[in-house]
Amino acid sequence: MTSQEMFSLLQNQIPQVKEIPYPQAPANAPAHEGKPYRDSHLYISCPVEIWKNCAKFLKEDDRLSFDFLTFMTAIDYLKVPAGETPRMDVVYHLFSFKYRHKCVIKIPVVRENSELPSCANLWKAADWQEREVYDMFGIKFEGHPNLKRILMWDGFPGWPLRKDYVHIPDRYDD
Amino acid sequence: MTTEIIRLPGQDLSSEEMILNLGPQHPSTHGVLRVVLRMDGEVITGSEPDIGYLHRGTEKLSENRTYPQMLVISDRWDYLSAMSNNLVWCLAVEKLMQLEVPQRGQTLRIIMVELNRIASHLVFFGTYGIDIGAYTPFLYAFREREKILDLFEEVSGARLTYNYIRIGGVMADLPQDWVGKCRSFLEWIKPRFVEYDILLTENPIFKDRTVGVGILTKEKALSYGVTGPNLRGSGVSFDMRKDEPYSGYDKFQFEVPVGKNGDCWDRYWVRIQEMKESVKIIEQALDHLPEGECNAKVPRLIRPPKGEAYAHLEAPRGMLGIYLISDGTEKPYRVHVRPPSFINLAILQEILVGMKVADVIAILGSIDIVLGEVDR
Amino acid sequence: MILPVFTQSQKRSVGVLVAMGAIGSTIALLIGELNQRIFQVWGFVSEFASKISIPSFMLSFVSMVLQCSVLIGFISVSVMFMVWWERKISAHMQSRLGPMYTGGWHGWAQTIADAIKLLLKEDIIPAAANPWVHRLAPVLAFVPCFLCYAALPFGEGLISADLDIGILYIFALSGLSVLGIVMAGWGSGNKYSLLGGLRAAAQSVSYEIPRVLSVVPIIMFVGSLKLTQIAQAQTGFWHVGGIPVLPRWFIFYPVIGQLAFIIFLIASVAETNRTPFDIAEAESELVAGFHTEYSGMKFSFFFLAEYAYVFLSSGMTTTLFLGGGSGPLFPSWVWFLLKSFAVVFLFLWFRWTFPRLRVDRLMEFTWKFLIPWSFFNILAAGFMGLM
Amino acid sequence: MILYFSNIYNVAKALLQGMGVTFSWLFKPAMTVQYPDEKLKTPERFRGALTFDKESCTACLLCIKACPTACISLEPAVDPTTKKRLAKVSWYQIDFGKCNYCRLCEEACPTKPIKSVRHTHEYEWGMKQRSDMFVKWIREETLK
Repeated sequence: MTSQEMFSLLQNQIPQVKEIPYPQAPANAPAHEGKPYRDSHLYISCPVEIWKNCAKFLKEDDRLSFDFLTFMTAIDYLKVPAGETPRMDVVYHLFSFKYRHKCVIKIPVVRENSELPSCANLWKAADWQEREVYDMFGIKFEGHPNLKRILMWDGFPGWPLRKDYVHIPDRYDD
Repeated sequence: MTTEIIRLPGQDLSSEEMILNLGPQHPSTHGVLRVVLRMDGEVITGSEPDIGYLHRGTEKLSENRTYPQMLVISDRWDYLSAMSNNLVWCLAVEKLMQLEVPQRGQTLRIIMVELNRIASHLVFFGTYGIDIGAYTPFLYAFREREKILDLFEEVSGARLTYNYIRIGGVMADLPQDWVGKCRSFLEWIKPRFVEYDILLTENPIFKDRTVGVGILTKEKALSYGVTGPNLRGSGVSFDMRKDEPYSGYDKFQFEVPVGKNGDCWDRYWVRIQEMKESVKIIEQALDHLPEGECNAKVPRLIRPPKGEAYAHLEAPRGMLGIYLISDGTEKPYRVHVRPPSFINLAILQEILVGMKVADVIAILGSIDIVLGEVDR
Repeated sequence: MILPVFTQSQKRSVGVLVAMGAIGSTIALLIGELNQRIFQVWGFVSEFASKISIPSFMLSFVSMVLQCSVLIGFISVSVMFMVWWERKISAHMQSRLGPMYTGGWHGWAQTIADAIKLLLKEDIIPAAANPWVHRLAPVLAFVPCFLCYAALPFGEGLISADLDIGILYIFALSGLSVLGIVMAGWGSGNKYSLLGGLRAAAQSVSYEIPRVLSVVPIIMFVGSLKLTQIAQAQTGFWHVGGIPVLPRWFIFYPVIGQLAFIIFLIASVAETNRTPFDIAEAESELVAGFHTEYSGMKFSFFFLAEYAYVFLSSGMTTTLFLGGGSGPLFPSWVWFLLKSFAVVFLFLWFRWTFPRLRVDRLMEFTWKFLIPWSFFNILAAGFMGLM
Repeated sequence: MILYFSNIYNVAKALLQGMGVTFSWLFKPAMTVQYPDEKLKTPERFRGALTFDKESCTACLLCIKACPTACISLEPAVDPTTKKRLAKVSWYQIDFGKCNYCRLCEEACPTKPIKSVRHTHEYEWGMKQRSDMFVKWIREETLK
């Protein structure tokens, strides 16, 4: 199935999803920046509200059957072009063992007190990775079985991978 | 002959539960892993792995490092197979820069990665022997690994953190008569596999400890995102080298060993077979080593264009991926590592239940984690 | 096939070994039967004592003290040797060299240095431990083992207490030392120790049974529980058509002998808690099992007990199956030591080759395999006796 | 019944084979090296301790930019009369507590034919305390 067909299938079911266009170099970009690159899979943007249904559809539909969560993470966009609000993107990379196709879903969330439905019940792999995202970015996952910090210790101040994280010197600094 | 855990009915027979802290200082947690076990006698009723003791925040560090500098840090993720880490980082950056590596460079990369796979699986073999209680295979495996490290030392100057595979190629071409030394090593290691099979693979005590222990079904493995030998041990033929060939793997003839039951022995057996396949790949690569340059033309200051790339490869422990977002400057905007060990380790909380303490060690060893990669 | 290429130092080592063997055998031949020398010396001493009218009970007391100290000396020296030997054997099996520096030639003084280190180490009693049980456990582990040595014949007449029920005495006392291990496991206040102690208790109790049962055929053939008499019964040769073929050792009895030997050996390995049956200390699972919390001298007592048991089991195997001190040319005590250390080598060889069994499989092995076969062996021995 | 005995036979055979393997290595020479007495030759590309040539350095700061752990620091020499920066180094310091031994500084160094900062084959390299890990090279002219 080509990515176009996949997208139209998805859009029929959930009309709010949008395809993220291939990045283009800005008109007056310096020469050294070259041609922007992105992998050639389907990139979808999905609003938070419908992510639960969307994930369920992606996993359970027979024509898509994304049964393997390659990985998930988040990106903090603190500095954005004028006119946009700072946001964080939660990224899911999906893979289907049946059809061998891939799909990338980005879910923009607000930076403060954001909540996202957990998909640990769909893909068990999301269990620990959502914990990691929570640990590093402070994005909460609704319905997660055991949402607590995984790499940092309980009570660690701040969310380390956010762009505005400031390290407070402690006794471990030399 | 299989053993079943006899569960007797009735509340009066169940004893008080005991919490056992396995690690972070324990001989066989392979580093600083802590597993909190709830036990009824010697039978596990619940387990929770606790990680993060080796967390160094490399993803954050990478936002303040240039692209070549990150290679040095990538060595420290999975320190037993640093070549794979180097390679995956280079693949991601090269994807962004749309670079093509010359044939010789690609072949050299394959030789190094496969040698490192043998070294890494040898460590697995040895430490798994110790986990099960046999000490001698450990020393044998390290003896052979030492020879590989000598080869690496000659080619890159270091024994563990190689920093050999560079963006656009490799650090330098092979030194003189390295090929001969590599060949004599391959001749040395082939009869050793027979000894390994006698010492552990076919040893009845070893089989007794591993066959039918810690069964990971196909469905569970896929749902947990398990990759690498653990997934292949469960009977799924999925190898990035075959399914999505990178760096010219499509030119080589090799087989992907696949287990049947998904128990500890299958996971172990897959790794032993993979070492034999790696020997085959290296032999082919040495036979058809292309002449010419090994490095592509790379600008002095590496500033990949804006965009994002996800590169992954078959590391000894599974699918190692780099998700790289560039904003056009000389430092990456965001780097995410898909660490195979971290994702494979998550199955621990489920497959340990109902096992004995001795099996915990067998299962933990068979998943083959490196804590440097779990915690990054 | 890699042909061994000997370096200069290896050639020297071989030379030293050969020279040591030659010197040792000459000394052994010169000394001859040790018990005769002892009786000569003791006869002289008692004669002298009667001259200066020392009462005879004093004399027997002195003799007792002397025997005890000789046994303790023998145990410590042989344990030190065995530790060093094990380290060398395991090292060479693993393409290493092992200790090489302490004392000069191949690190022969390494265990002495280790023993001194253990003596000087701080003695720690964990806060969670029961101090008295914790302190008493190493003693209880070692003392029964030491008592067992009293009834072990080191050759012709070299036995401090030639009991009529020698075998029974040794089995009974060696079964006691598990008490020390269980106390160590419980008294340490550590969960790993507790698990180790429980495992040891289950294991020792289970393996005691096939161990005793495997000896029953010998007792049936010899008709005595006296160890010296059993050793005596194994002198001489099996004759086929008038030609001596095999020594009359019990291990060469067709089928029954070998079966009993194998069962006895396996049960002995299990009794001494050594790999492949070292589930009680199981380093990779239980950190160090029952002696996790022990350090210094108390730890070394456990260590001493383990190796003393290894030698005791080897000595028992020698006496029961390998003809005790019988052998040509050399005096009997030399033959006893040679055979015993050959069995010790077997113990080491097992340890450095095999993985560890799991607890439940270990139990299954003894109850479902060893015990039925040892019963079968007794049955077969009974039939043989009938015929 | 036959299965039972063949099972016993196979188990015994496999165990004895294993013992054969360990026994066969008993008399083969050891692979280890008695370290302080014998030493292995380090290969050509060995990355040992860093050394610095204070005379040839041009204070171009490329090594500082290349270092991933920021363990190098230097100060360029300044002409005392004109207050102008010279192509010489005043002092140069490497923090070996941070050094990764990765050779990026050596590769970045532009001096020819011998690099100013380079790896030696020195590996017997120990410090008693943290402050010893800062190794400083000072050009004599700046001392005057």
